[in-house]
Amino acid sequence: MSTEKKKKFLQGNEACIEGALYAGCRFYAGYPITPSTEVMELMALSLPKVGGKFIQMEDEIGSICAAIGGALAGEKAMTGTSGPGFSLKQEALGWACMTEVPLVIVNVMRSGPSTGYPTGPSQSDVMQTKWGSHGDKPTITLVPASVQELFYETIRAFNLSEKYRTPVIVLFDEVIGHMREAITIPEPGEVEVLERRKPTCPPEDYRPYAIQNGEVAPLAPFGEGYRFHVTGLYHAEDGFPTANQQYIHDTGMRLVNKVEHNQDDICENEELFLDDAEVVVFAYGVSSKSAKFAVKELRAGGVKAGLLRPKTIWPFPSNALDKVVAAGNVKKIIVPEMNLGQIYGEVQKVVAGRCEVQGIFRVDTEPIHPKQIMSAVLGHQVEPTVIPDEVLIERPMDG
Amino acid sequence: MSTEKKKKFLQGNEACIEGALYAGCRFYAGYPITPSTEVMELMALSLPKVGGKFIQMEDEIGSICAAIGGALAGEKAMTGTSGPGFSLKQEALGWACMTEVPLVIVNVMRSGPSTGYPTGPSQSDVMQTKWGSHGDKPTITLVPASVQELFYETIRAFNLSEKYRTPVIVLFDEVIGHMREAITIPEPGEVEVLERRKPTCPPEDYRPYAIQNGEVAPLAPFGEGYRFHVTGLYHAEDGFPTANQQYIHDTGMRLVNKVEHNQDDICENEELFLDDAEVVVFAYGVSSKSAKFAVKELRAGGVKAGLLRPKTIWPFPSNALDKVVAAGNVKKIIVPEMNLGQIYGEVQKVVAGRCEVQGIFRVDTEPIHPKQIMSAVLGHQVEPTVIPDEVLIERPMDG
Amino acid sequence: MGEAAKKEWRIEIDARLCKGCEICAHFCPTKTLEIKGITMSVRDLSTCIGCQLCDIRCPDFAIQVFPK
Amino acid sequence: MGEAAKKEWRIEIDARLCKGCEICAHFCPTKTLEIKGITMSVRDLSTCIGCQLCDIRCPDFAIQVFPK
Amino acid sequence: MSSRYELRFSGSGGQGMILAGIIMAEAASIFGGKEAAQSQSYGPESRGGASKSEVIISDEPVDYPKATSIDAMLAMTQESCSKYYKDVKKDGILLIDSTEVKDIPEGPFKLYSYPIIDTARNELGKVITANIISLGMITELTGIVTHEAIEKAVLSRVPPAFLELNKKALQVGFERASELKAAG
Amino acid sequence: MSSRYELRFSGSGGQGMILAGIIMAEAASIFGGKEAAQSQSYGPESRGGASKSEVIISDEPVDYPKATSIDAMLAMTQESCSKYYKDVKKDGILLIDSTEVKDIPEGPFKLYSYPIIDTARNELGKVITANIISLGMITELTGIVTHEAIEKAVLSRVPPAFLELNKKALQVGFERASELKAAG
Amino acid sequence: MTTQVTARTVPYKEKKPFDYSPFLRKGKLPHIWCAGCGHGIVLKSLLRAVDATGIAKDDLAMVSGIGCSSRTPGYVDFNTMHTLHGRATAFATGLKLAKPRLKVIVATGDGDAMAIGGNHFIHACRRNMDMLILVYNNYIYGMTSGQASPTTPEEKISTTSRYGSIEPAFDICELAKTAGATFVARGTAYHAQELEKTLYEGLMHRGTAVIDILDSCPTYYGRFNKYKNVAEMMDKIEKDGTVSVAQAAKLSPEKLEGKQLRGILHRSERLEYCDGYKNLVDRVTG
Amino acid sequence: MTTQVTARTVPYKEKKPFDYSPFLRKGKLPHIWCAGCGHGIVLKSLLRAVDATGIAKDDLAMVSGIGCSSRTPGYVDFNTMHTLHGRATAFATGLKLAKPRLKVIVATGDGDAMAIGGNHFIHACRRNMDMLILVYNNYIYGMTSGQASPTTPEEKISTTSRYGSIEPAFDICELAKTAGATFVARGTAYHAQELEKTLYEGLMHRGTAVIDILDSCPTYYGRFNKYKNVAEMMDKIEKDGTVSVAQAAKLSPEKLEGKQLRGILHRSERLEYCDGYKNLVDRVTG
Ligand SMILES: Cc1ncc(C[n+]2csc(CCOP(=O)(O)OP(=O)(O)O)c2C)c(N)n1
Ligand SMILES: Cc1ncc(C[n+]2csc(CCOP(=O)(O)OP(=O)(O)O)c2C)c(N)n1
Ligand code: SF4
Ligand code: SF4
Ligand code: SF4
Ligand code: SF4
Ligand code: SF4
Ligand code: SF4
Ligand SMILES: [Mg+2]
Ligand SMILES: [Mg+2]
Repeated sequence: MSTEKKKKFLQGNEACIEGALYAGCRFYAGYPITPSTEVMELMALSLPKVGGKFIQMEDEIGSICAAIGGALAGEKAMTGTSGPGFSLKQEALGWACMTEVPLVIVNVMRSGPSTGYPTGPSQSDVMQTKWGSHGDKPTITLVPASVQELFYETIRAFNLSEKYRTPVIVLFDEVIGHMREAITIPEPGEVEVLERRKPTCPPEDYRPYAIQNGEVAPLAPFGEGYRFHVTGLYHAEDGFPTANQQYIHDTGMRLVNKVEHNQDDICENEELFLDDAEVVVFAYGVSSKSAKFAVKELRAGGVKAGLLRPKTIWPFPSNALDKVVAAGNVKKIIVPEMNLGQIYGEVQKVVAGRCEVQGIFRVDTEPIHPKQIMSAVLGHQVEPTVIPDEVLIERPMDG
Repeated sequence: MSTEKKKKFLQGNEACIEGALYAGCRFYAGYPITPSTEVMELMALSLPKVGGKFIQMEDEIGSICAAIGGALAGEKAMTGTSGPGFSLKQEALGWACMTEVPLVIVNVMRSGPSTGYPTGPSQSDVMQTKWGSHGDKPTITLVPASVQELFYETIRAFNLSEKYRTPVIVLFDEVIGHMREAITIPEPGEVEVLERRKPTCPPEDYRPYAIQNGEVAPLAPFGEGYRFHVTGLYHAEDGFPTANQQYIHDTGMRLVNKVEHNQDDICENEELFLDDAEVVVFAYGVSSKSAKFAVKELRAGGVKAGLLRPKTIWPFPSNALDKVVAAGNVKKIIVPEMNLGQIYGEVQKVVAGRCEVQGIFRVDTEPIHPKQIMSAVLGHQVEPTVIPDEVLIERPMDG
Repeated sequence: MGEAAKKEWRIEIDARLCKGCEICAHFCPTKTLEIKGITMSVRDLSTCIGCQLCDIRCPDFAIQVFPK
Repeated sequence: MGEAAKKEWRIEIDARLCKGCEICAHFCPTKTLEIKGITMSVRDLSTCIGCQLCDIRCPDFAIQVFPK
Repeated sequence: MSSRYELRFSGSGGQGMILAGIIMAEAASIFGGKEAAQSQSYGPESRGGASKSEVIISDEPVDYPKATSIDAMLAMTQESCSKYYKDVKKDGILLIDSTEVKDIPEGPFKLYSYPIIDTARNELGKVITANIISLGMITELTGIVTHEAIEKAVLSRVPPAFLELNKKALQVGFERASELKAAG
Repeated sequence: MSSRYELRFSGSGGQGMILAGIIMAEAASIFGGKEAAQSQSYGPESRGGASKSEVIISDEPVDYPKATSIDAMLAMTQESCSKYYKDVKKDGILLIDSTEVKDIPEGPFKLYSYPIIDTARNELGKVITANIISLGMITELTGIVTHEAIEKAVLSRVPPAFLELNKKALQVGFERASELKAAG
Repeated sequence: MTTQVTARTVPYKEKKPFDYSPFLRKGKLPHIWCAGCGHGIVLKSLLRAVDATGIAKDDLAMVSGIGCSSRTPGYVDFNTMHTLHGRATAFATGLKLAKPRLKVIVATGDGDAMAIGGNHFIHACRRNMDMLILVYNNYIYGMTSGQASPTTPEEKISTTSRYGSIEPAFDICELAKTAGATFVARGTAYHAQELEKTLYEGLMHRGTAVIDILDSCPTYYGRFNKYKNVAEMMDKIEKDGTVSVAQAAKLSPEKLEGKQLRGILHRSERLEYCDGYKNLVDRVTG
Repeated sequence: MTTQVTARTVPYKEKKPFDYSPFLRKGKLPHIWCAGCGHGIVLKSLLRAVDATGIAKDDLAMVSGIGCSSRTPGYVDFNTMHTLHGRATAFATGLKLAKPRLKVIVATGDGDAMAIGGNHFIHACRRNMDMLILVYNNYIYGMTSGQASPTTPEEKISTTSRYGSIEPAFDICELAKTAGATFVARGTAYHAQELEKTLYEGLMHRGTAVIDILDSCPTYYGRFNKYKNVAEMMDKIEKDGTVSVAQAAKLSPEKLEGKQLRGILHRSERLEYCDGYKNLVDRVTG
């Protein structure tokens, strides 16, 4: 009975919000856009019920700025969007990275570039999550691949954003966002939730950007006795602008390295049949679902296929991938993506010629078919594909 | 006398505009931002004199949109900005890629992320020019490294944008933008200028997105008898939105490939001492200036150093680089950048383990010193560096 | 003024375009139109006064009224 | 109202902060202030009437007038 | 893979095909103790167009949520039938609305044909119940979920005022399908 | 590299150091038949702060526009002098304003010291001409451009009304520098 | 060349029935709008008004943003651009400045123009560049399935104001006027013939013209807010909820309470931007 | 918890001389502004007004965008944020909604608020969220060295209007009022004491308050437009170019020609946004 109660049959977008609420998110500012709209709509419904704050802003830029404002007031804050809106949020995303504000940003990927095909799934904003804003900035991006995982990974996104004092992006595609599965919502306390670290020192000693034990200082909420300054300019430990090149260097390096140097803490991966795999599929999000299906089928047929599925795409899980390659039995790595080879390039960097890397790219809004992966594993060349008889004729919404 | 007349002592930003005017640019829409402001200011001064159109828009988004509007009216159009403004332009940049509108966008790079250090040079928007907008899109980015070259490359940017019907980015750093050199302005006709191809077919036959001889159809200016439709949604050859997966696939692939498959036409490189080089410095923009200095010094000292300097960073000149690596005598490639290794990663992909790749990264707003490169060539490890006694104490403008 | 010869009208409804929203029928002053299934149809042509209000308010280019 | 005892004033100019914009001097009703080099200075303290207009309009927190 | 069971509900926008898929998936997962994943191609047109909703039911968590080889499919319109029937596997089930689908597809599957919409209109007085009737039929034809589970799932999704109507629609579905089965 | 000649003009915002650099570079490149590149660290503060303008002159195109080892440097303020003098190379030239720079740097360079600003104020009646005087001095001390070239460059940059004044300032610069040289 | 488009100088006569086909793109109907969506009514009024002006199709450009309303350009046989959400006026500004000969119509929605596009909107009004901005105002984001917009009335239901909107709505006309538009009007889809005339006036105006057009989204706004059908929405909101400027003059304040004014609400003369730019160029070059 | 900040209820008395130091951040002076820049005068007026309200420093937050004016927060000992160009009100909106107890002051410039930030500005006014928006209006982009802004008067020179601006300027106050601000006022740096009182009123207002503050950029606007010095700018623009609401009542239309009004121009009562949100939550949860 009670187990049944905790089971909910939800859309991915809904599970994301359940996860956010579980993690203590009490502030949402957004602007609707297909296919992320349900994220916002469910927040509009839910937040008032728990006394949280919801606001629809005038645009995506205003949304992320308001969310950051909410975060600086001390709330766990969130904003969500899709491609075009994500492009608009880039400048402010960089500000949050620079000022080290915890924040969770959801991007439900749709087909691009531009307005593209709004209801069609795609995985083509992966590189943008890392490089969309000017300058080198830290990037944590989670790529959950099921409704249940979306729930857990959204919680993890909030935890990571608090731990590293940095925005975290939850990135998934329209298929994951709109598919429905039964998921279990754990009781409060069952899943770890990190709370905002607040300073305990006397206000006059508070240095909001000082490093203590390798971690950036706790972030005091505005209005609670610590009157500090926050700026997107390069700043010293006290938060005030500086022109000192040593500080600029230190801050620039520290921001990126706090993420890059903690890959092993931040990255989580699912591994399947890797022990003796000769062909490994490296796949995330919707494409990993096809991959898993394919790999299992192949194993059933005696083929030594394996799957490495990152749940975290940034920082790029180079250590995990390197381990697989270094083990020596892998002859080929296959990277199926609903884009033109964004993560394929990252895999190439890590592999550095040690084995073959083959990409399967698809941009016709149809998920990669398990058969495409199977045939690649079996050694066939797979061109970027469209399956023309699968023509969608629905009206493209949101364009 | 007449040669003296054509010689002008100009800032990089000014040379850029001289090039644009030479190329026939007659439309500029912008919003000021350090360190690109002179680009805009010189347009405000110059365009009215030649009957061109200049408008200061309400923000960067409006600027690129207005520039695209100008381009669709048939003008060669331009907009310019720096980091934060470039982040804001990403969505519309994607639209221009999708709709295949010729346009030139200047980004004079400053120190990021976020407001960063506005007057400090940097090269940290290189990846953003390719990945800043959502979706896979075509990217042509030129990275001139001197005032004279800025003049020529800006002309080339306009030519490429017409030829490939796509936005072209002229990307340089604050050092190049603000340094002054004497340059020669050629007479009209001396340098090739490509004019906009216009359709010649009867209006009823005009298919603005059809491919003819491998090239996209000419672009009819608005108001000249060809009444067609332009949309950022996936569209068929006639320009109208489509949900046909075959068209979506074809368009998605074609957009990216029209650039990627024409690397040899688009990419230009400067090569120095590559014949027998054992250590090659791969450098662009301001860092290539340090590199050239270093390589010449080293050669003078008998060291077999060489320089490969791309003038075009996107499409990434993988063919040229591959040729250098494939030749076999190169033991190491050094990539000095005023960022944390953006192009270094691209070099890694191409090298694929065939030789060592070493990065020299610097983010303290000081250009990489030739000595840093020399010591890397000579085999020393070079950490991301700051030279603390070179502290700038000027007031950071624009922040 | 007085008894003018009653003008006659022809109503064309394009079934391919009509979405059955019933706006035309609702605002027709003479109740000349009625929905059949999901398509608009003419209930009684003779009542039509040719006021064109149905055309003017039809969002779908689906109905037009011509003099006979 | 008659001959009240003339109040006396002390003018403090912070040379570290004064940028020599001369706003204070321009608007001083009694011309008590004058620029010296690039810093404001008191020409004749006795003329000061303590109106505080110099302080009120100094953009740089550089001048204040106190009762002696 | 063996336990994987694939269903596709197809028709046109407004016929409740997406809801049918959701209810079936809930019947399997919430009330049936199995795993299920439902997905769809959406973007409703006001009229026409083919829309589909797919449900994968399995004993293990569902890896791939889209149909690869369909065990049972419903087609409520000609357009959706022609467009989607090809994925039905050998010996799979294809249920079509006999009034709507005139161009009957051929293939190595079991074809069932029934005037579902007419039944909804005439026997239940509401066209809108057609999707619930078809849920009953698919349940009966496939046996992939129990009557009880599908009933619970339906009832948990409909407003109280329509409980009886929907119960009845489901019942009609069960019956007609078992008659069809019996008929061959 | 041998022909590379590096100059640095330093002082505080508002002293015209950037303009001095530009004029020197123009003298060399536009009027002197050489190649030259000028660059600066900018971001003027209203008061104080050290600013610098660098000019590289060469027979070939200039590869690297920033100073690496300075042939001649001007320092108009104490702050800029202390901050920047270290890059002056062995046997290079350092010209300082003797009124402003009290803490005289030591090094293996040739030091020239002269009250440039005072001269501008007292002899030419305009402090603002100090940068032109110093241009004259640097020209004379280094010989890197001709008197003619620097004069042309100066005159092409100043408004007609100030032609004579600036000519005179330059002349004063030439003279005082040659006296300094003569003095050793 | 700032020569204006050729337009008829005689007042136009209504054509009944009107032949829309010369203005429509062949094969593009049926349009994507839902049954009863008011956007189609607005479009038809616009086409009749365009015909009345006599402006050649080649001289007309239509620029839109993103939204159901912004799909309009796809159907009309002018020079058309379907751009980015909120940015239509910015694109239009560049187009018009580059080619002042074009008569530019911006087709936009309450979300497109007043939410994300608010800044471009007010700046377009400020510049007074010759362009006609039509706001298809259905108080909701139709295309994304019914979220609140800056014109959603207080207490109304949308998917992002589930408990009733707590935000006051913008008065588009007041904002346009204050920002500097030199022609400001309001119409409704219900008053489609009156709207046609207002559109005609707007097209003939030289400078930034804004027309706020009350129009219905039965699919979302109507459904959420319990209107029986679209006809009821039109009756209650567009007919009963508005009064023409002429009628208003005769009504008592109580009678006017809660009603929006229809008709031309503001008209003024001010140098058009492209003309001003031309003067500048003449001054600089001449 | 929508409890308002503790504020003095008695009208304040001027303190002469005023001790600014409790409100300033130690060691941050001299500020970066140029000699004669009006921003410092505005800041000082604000600090005196803040003192008069008695609002605790902990309860005050100041949010700015980017610009010379937007550097203000760095100098004041409140909770301060120096954000992105144009986005100050959006950041402020989130901050205030999350913590309604804070009194939020937005420090922004004519470029920051009215150019790139225009949309956030009008939407903030529409919502009537409790915040005081100070526009340091110097008719120019100071920080980027003198480009035209949406308040640059026509014909004035800037680096992007080299031949004289051809764009009409916004009236910030009119726009704020039309967009929905419930307190709208204008002051000048010249009238620094009057400004202090206006700021005090603005701080005490509950809802969106906008104060347009005429202020000088001698370095660019002054230099380009041939003002001898900053004092002349203040005399001509701020003193001679304005008249107080009280004076205006006594002046003939000719005398008022070309003058801007000073003082509180609009004040109205409307439910504050956070209060409205609290009501909503009470309704949903209670
Ligand atoms: C940058 C961006 N943000 C959001 C969207 C999603 N979107 C598409 S249309 C729309 C609202 C349209 O509303 P309106 O302009 O009123 O048009 P309507 O559909 O009501 O006619 C939104 C939010 C988008 N396409 N792009
Ligand atoms: C996105 C972005 N665009 C442009 C700029 C450059 N910029 C900085 S401040 C500014 C204008 C500031 O003007 P205003 O707000 O009037 O402030 P002032 O300096 O005059 O006080 C501009 C355009 C920027 N920093 N960020
Ligand atoms: S023309 Fe008038 S009377 Fe005739 S059907 Fe249409 S609305 Fe009715
Ligand atoms: S108004 Fe048009 S679409 Fe609607 S029912 Fe009538 S004819 Fe059909
Ligand atoms: S207090 Fe008044 S009189 Fe005295 S110096 Fe200041 S302004 Fe002049
Ligand atoms: S107003 Fe202030 S800064 Fe200006 S001169 Fe006077 S004391 Fe100095
Ligand atoms: S959703 Fe609303 S606005 Fe969009 S087409 Fe349908 S009725 Fe019209
Ligand atoms: S540039 Fe202008 S606005 Fe900026 S500090 Fe200087 S005077 Fe003030
Ligand atoms: Mg709308
Ligand atoms: Mg300003």
